[in-house]
Amino acid sequence: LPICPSGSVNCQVSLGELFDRAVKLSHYIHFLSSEMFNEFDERYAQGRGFITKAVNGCHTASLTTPEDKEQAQQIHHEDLLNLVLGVLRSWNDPLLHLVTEVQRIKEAPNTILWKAAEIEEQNKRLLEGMEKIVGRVQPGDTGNEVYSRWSGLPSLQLADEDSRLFAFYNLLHCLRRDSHKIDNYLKLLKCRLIHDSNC
Amino acid sequence: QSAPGKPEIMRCRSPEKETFTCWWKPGSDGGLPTNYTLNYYKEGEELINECPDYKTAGPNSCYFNKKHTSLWTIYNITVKATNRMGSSISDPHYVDVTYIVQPDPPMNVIPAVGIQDGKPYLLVKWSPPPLADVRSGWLTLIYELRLKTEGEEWETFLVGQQTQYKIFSLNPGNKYIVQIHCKPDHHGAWSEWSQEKYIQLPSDFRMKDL
Amino acid sequence: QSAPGKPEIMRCRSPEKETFTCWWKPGSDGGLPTNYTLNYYKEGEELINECPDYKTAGPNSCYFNKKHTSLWTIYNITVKATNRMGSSISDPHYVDVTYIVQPDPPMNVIPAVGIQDGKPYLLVKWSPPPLADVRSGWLTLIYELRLKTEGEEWETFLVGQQTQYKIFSLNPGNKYIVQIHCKPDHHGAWSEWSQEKYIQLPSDFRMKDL
Repeated sequence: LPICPSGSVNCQVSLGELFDRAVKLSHYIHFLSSEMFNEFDERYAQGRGFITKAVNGCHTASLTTPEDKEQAQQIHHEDLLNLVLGVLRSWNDPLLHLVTEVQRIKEAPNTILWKAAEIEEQNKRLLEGMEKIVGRVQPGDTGNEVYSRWSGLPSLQLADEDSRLFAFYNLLHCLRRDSHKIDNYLKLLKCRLIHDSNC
Repeated sequence: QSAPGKPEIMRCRSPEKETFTCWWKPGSDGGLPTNYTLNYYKEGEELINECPDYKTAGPNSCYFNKKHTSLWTIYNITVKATNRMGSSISDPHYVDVTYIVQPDPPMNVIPAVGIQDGKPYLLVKWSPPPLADVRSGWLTLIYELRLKTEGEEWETFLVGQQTQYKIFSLNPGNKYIVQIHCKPDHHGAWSEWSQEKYIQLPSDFRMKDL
Repeated sequence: QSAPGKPEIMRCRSPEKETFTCWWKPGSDGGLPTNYTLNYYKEGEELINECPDYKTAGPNSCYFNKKHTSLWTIYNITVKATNRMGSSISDPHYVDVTYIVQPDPPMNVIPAVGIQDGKPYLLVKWSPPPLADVRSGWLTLIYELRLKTEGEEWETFLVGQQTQYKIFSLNPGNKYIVQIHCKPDHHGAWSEWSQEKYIQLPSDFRMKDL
């Protein structure tokens, strides 16, 4: 059991433990997102050439995130933490709708339905953890609630099946990409802040 | 008749890092009908909350479902006993959910006999308990295997993350008992041992026996 | 004599998630001197770029150094073959560097014999491939270890992120061969296996042997 100094009021989870748990959770969320994308791709996207159309970007493209090691290492850790928060917040709404809309896909397998619900839940849990970490690293700074609005719900409900399936494909492709970014940035931040860049 | 004695929070456990339960032992009831309330607050918060569910986990318990379970904070939990003559409060019990994970036992334990370089060995296979996804590393489990012949001492093997294990240097003709248990790789407690499984090693080994 | 045949982009690989290389296979050259240009554009960009470096990775290749390598963005790559009679363009090849990482094999693999509770075990240690920046956390590698005695089947152990591993279930007196390979924690391909390393287990174990 965590040893809280007797009489101490504020016995708390250390920053190192918070990062350990956040990284384990971001790893799990990306693992699920990848599996969900692969399953959807195999079952619904074969031969439809969706990848060629998926290049028009994700709803989080407005959040300028580092795209190589040098950029990721040059950005200040507080800015990177806030970026991670921004990307996570940007996914709250689409994940909520994904859980309901996925059930309307023809013969959507349980494995996809379960993953959509699990990711939505774990994403909220990771957001809670990141707010705790940011609160610890930047006490007092309420931080600007940066996030990117999602307006993709109508496209998930289109009558034309091909367009609707492409909308799902693009959303899952973006979820796989963004959850990988978050996982990568958190592993970087953990090494930098907890292990002095010597993981 | 008197005020109730001090209750004691005995144990809290999470089976899969997603929910948890705490149990307490009542003190003396002072000869009067006594009721118990569990209160908790989270690290850095002023708000005092009451137990969300006294029923699910049976008497003298409080069950925290997913919505009430946070991985990011330490819970400060107390139990208060109250009767007509007064009340008394337990010592605070601190809970960090990651530290109280005790998984359910492994399943489908299957021992089989094999032969390598002419020597017999026991190959035991099993599967993890059916709980949060272990494949992805969200909950990494390590295993221990124990083995003995009837009436002997157990011999224990630390297996690591594998879900199978080979045991050499066995005595042909013996009947062995095998059990496995598991634990999260960092914090938490060993599960109960799995059901006992028996395997009889043939007395003399010729290839055709297998 | 005729226009060249269609070239084909065969493979793209990044050894450390910081640079990458693509290779193509020329089509027929139509009996004339033919030259090749690789063009690409990145997702969301109109600008068509040419291969920054045709030399570094040898013939029929294009090497993208750190400055020209971005993650989490799709490269649309084509190769054009041109000779006096005309030209022909390959099918487009879509690449996100995140998914083409194949590290070099691990290094300094050192097996050693140890004893714990009177039981022999093999402790294998290694280091990550030098190009991979695991220290900063930019790249996280997982490892697999395989082990066998001469003439037997390999037995593989998923090790996770550590760079050492203990193996208990062993046959005293045997000579074992050990190899390790690695892969990024999520996407990409396993490296080649490391060089074979040999270790002889003493046949009977007494404390003084070690």
